[in-house]
Amino acid sequence: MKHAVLILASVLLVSCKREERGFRVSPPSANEAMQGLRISTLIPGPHGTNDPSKGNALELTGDRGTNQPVHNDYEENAYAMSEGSRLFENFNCVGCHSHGGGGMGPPLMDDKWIYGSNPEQIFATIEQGRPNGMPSFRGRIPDAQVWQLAAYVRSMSGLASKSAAPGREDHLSGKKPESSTKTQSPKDSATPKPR
Amino acid sequence: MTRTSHLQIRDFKGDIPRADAEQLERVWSRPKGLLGWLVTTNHKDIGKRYIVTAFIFFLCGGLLAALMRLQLMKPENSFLGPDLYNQFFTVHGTTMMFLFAVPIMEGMGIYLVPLMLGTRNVPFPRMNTFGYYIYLLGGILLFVSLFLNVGPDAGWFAYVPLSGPHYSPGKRVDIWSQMITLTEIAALVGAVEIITAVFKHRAVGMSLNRIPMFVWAQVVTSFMVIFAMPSIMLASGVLAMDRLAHVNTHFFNPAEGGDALLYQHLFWFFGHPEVYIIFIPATGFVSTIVETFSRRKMFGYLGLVLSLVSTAFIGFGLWVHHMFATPVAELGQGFFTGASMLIAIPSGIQIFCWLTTLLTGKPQLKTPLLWVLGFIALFVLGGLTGIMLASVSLDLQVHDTFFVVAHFHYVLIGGAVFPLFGAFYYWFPKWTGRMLSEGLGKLNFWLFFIGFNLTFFPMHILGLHGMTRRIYTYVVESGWGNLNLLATIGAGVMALSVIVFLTNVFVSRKSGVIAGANPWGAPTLEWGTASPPPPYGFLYLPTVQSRDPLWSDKDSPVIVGLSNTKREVLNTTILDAMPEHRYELAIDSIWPFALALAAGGSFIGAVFNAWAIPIGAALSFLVLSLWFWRGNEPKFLLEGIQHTPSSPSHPSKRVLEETPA
Amino acid sequence: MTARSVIDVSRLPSTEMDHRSPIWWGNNLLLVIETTMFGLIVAAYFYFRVVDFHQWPPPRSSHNPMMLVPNPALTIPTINLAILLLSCFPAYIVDRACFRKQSVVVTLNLLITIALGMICIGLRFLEFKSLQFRWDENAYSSVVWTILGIHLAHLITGTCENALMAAWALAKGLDAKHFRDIRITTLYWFWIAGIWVLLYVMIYWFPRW
Amino acid sequence: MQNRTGTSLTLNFRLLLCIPIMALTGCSGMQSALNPAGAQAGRISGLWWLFFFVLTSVYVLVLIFTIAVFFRRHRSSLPLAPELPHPPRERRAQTIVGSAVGVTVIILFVFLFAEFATGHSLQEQPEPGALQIKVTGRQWWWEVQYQDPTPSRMVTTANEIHVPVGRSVQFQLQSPDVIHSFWAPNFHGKKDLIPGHPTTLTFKATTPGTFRGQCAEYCGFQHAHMRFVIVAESTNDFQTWLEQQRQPGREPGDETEKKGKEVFMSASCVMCHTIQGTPARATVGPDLTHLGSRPFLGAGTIPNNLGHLGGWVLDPQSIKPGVHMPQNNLSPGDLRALIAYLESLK
Repeated sequence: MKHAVLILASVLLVSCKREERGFRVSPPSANEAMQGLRISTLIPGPHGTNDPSKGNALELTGDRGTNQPVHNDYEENAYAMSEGSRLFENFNCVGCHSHGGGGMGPPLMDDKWIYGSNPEQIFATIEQGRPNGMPSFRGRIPDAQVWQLAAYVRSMSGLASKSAAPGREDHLSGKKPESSTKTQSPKDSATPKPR
Repeated sequence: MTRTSHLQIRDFKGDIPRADAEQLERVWSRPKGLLGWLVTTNHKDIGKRYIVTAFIFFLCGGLLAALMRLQLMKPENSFLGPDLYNQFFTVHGTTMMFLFAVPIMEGMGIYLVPLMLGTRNVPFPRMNTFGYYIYLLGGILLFVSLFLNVGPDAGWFAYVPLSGPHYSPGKRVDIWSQMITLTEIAALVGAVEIITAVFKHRAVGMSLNRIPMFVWAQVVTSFMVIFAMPSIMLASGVLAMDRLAHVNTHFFNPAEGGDALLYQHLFWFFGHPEVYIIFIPATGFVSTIVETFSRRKMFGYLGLVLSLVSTAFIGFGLWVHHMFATPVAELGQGFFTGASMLIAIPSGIQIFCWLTTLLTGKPQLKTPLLWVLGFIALFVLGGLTGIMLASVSLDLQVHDTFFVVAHFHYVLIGGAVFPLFGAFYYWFPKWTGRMLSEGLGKLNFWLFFIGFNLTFFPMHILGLHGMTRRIYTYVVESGWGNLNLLATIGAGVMALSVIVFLTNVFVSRKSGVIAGANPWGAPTLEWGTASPPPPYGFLYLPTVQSRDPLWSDKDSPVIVGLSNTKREVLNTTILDAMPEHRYELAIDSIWPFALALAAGGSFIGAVFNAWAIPIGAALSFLVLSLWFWRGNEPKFLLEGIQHTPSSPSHPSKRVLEETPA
Repeated sequence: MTARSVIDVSRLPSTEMDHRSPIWWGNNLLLVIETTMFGLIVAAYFYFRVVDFHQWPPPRSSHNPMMLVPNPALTIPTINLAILLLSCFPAYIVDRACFRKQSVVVTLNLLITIALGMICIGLRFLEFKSLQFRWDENAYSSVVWTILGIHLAHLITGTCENALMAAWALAKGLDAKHFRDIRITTLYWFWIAGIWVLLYVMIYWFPRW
Repeated sequence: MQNRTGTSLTLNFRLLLCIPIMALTGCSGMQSALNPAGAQAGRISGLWWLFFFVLTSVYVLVLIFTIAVFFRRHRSSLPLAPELPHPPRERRAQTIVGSAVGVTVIILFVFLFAEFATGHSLQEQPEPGALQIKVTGRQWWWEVQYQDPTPSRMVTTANEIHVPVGRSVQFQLQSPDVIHSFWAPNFHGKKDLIPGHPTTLTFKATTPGTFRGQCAEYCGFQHAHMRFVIVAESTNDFQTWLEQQRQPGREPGDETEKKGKEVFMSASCVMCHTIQGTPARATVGPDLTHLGSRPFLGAGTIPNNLGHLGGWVLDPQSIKPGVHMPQNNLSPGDLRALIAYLESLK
């Protein structure tokens, strides 16, 4: 009987974490480690004076983020991932990645990851930008929103928790929603030749 | 098969064989202990459980309402955040409509209709038990999810696309839609029971024009349930399919041809009959109480029955008055305005008939009648604001504002909860054998009446001053602070009055005045048996020669010859209730409880995974086959449990301690 | 109640086969509920047709070459309808035999009805493909798949109920009570077949008119 | 009291009654159905007072009969013997009830005709020269766009509508996300904005003044703070306002405002907001070109001044929890400059 209660308690705990509506919650603590250098000179919006790397050469040697994986608990939170999918559209990520199928940018719903599929690696990719056109959003998107975007991007290939992943959207039925995507175990792949 | 319908009651002659009360008690009572509690199919046990469980949900809903009122007490209050407030008002609305109002009215019907018809149980006893457990499961699901911060937060009618998969992440609305499915199954089960009982199990001689008003109200409500509930089950089921992973249908996706207005049509086609499903049984309580306490036959019996039936029919034709602000065609709106005003006529006839009965009789102002007078005062005000809402132009100004909140609380609390309290005071002696105290009763009434008006009358003014519904707070500049403070104080007074009622119940259960079989001198059959009634109901099944048997039937014969080794009742013809054939009822069985777990479990599983439906269905069918295969073997239960009839113990032991464990 | 005269009902029959027994009323009330449910889903089908779609069924762009007028195919559905109507005959024989309490005739025809029922279920799974759409492409496909799905659930329930009755007849033989129960399940089967005729015409022929 | 001509007749009754209600609810006449400032709201208010007086008198009548029961009560504790029916009395009662039902039916028909008359007058088509305004309800704010044949003269603003007095205005209502409901009680009833069903609402302001409107259909966390200001003013005031709104964003005057513009262009503001005449063109959030001229921030939640704007930019979640604007960690210097720049955008 005791085990039943324990299992029940754990299930209940998971469910209420999924349903947390965290409006003013602080994002995972990994963002200090992720500063690294800005790799892409592309910056959304006009160039402001306080962009450190304005105009200087492209440093390709920027580190790709610390190696120990960071757990992004937004991936168990339904509200955070639905915010992530809203931001994915608002910040025009769909312009290059479309709804995960790729276009100018690489597809995000398949299992091939060029710059790593761990949450902090995706965070670094968004923060620092990547060659071939991925702009650096540091200073443009607050960290909490970047982590929400990272959680949503991971849910596109089924890496986030299925019960918390966003369901069907009120748009044209292009692809399966994230909650019904099969988990694609991530594989690293080489940098594609710039088109 | 001898055709007996042409015979008149007077033609039957014979002497009375000595009825064996102990044998009847042994055949009809349930096994002892927890298993007995689980397997019982006695309509009095299930009816009492429905009433007690629904009243507990009423208290929970009332608590949520009190918390909401605390949040709205002053502008820009930070007692509740928006997320919690949205969950509270949704669960408050859902609890009051689906877990309190409909079940308690059906619970009263399940307890009282068989007694008023002069029979021993409902026609399908095990299905009745199943209905209660499915309802209980739905209620537990809703409140456990509220405590886990998974409470539904899209409003009690969960309009799409806010409740859709895109704008309601997580499992909150899924839990709402599965809970709807569970409670609606219970309502449908109750409705089928009551309709079949009234058609087939009426006392000999109770032709259509001798059916008591309470039973008329219950059977009309049951027909409305039969036609209204499928609409909400379809709307919530299809919404769940839209939201569920691996299903992802597009019923309400505007981009793929879906339509948010279709959801509103489907919901309100159920929604408006639902509020009449709550109100019409209350008219049954009022008719019964008015007839008993004005000491005269009901005035305009035919008028009342016809207005019940016409309310039911028109009730299905006016759902679009909830959607006057949506882009629905103007001609359609005109039709529904007409229908919405038309339905005021039958309600008006009922009010006039009750007032005439009271004013031409010798009214005795006991507590039940006090509640009925409160009902007339408040329901008429709610009805008149309803006529205002029926007009499209006025509705455009007051739709979705606190004016509407005031309107439907006047017609639901004024129209249904007041008669319900009156009914508690009226039938409590029958349930427990003891009278509720008149002093506490009057205090309870006046506190509730004053608190109610303090709370909800200012909301009319707030609504006209632009305060919209379902806002968790309002800006200081709006100027709504004073009236909201007044409303919160009123809510406190109402809470106090409910506490007075609870003390009255718990005190009187043990030490109330002993009530005999008929403390109020009432005319209907349920007052012909002991209080609390034994498990078999009547020693001899009664017959009826007039509309008020206990008042005007002098020596109507009784029914003998039913077997006393089996649970047998008498089936009678539909029109003039002549004896037709004997009908053996099923005995207590564990399978209804098992099926409730299987079916309920499959619906709750469907919140998380679509495969729970086929697997759950297979499991439920397996349990159903066992129910069919083993259910009606008398040997199974009678041998298994040492069968000692529960002694006809002191009346006070029976009622409220059987609250669910 | 000091009652002097009395009505002795011990000589009345104990079960009835027709509308006089409460189970008949209970089953018919269930059919009224299910008919209301199907009526509402048909109303939703026509609501979509009138309000939300200019072309019914909508062109299917996710299939190449693009199908401009993806009317549902007719062959399998028509066969399925024919078999379902065919299965009504053994069911009718069962119904009449129940009155005459011929348990052999009842059991035999019940087994035939079950067999035909299972063929119908099998064909129904094929029939889903003749709708030309997946269920999650648009509102048309969602409502049409839901209608077929709910009717499939009824087919399965009806067949399983008949199977349960046949098992009881084979294992324990039939007394009056169980003849009445079999009449109830055959009545339910007539309703399943009847409602499918209407739905079949609506789904497969209405888009063509 | 036919409603169209009867509005003046009921006017003085209304004032008589309004005073006690007004006292209780403070100066909330700005968002009230009882204080019409438009032709349509006036007709509805006339119909309201017709219903109000007739139904109040009916209610008083019913109350009298209900209280009469108290005076006919019998104080015996034991239940009295039930009465035998008394035919003449029954017939008299039947005539009374019959006539009461007849009166009810007549009153209902009067209401029905009054309703159809008012309803039809509300539905009539706007004059050809009506002002066209497209209002888009988004999750928890209103995007208002004044239509104009030449696109460059179109004005986009948020949570603030100016309408000329005496000229009918047609609102084209649409919603890209959930159902909202556009309601300015002083001018007209509400109209739901349903995704997939664009619709229109037409009214004509008659008395100038500043009023409030609110979203009336539950639309999520901040449904409570989805308010807008509606200002009815004379035609030339309206034209000057519209002309002023057509200007691009004012160039920063002094040093801090220049720095503020820099901060705006490099912080996360540029990802969602638009300032006409600057490279910031995102349409996720409201258009801030003339933020300084607006009376409120956050869709009518907080008054628009330096202090509130600073608090709002730093942490909108503490003011409107659940709103889609994120918290921004800006250094105090940047924040002060940013606010100075935004307030300068008159």
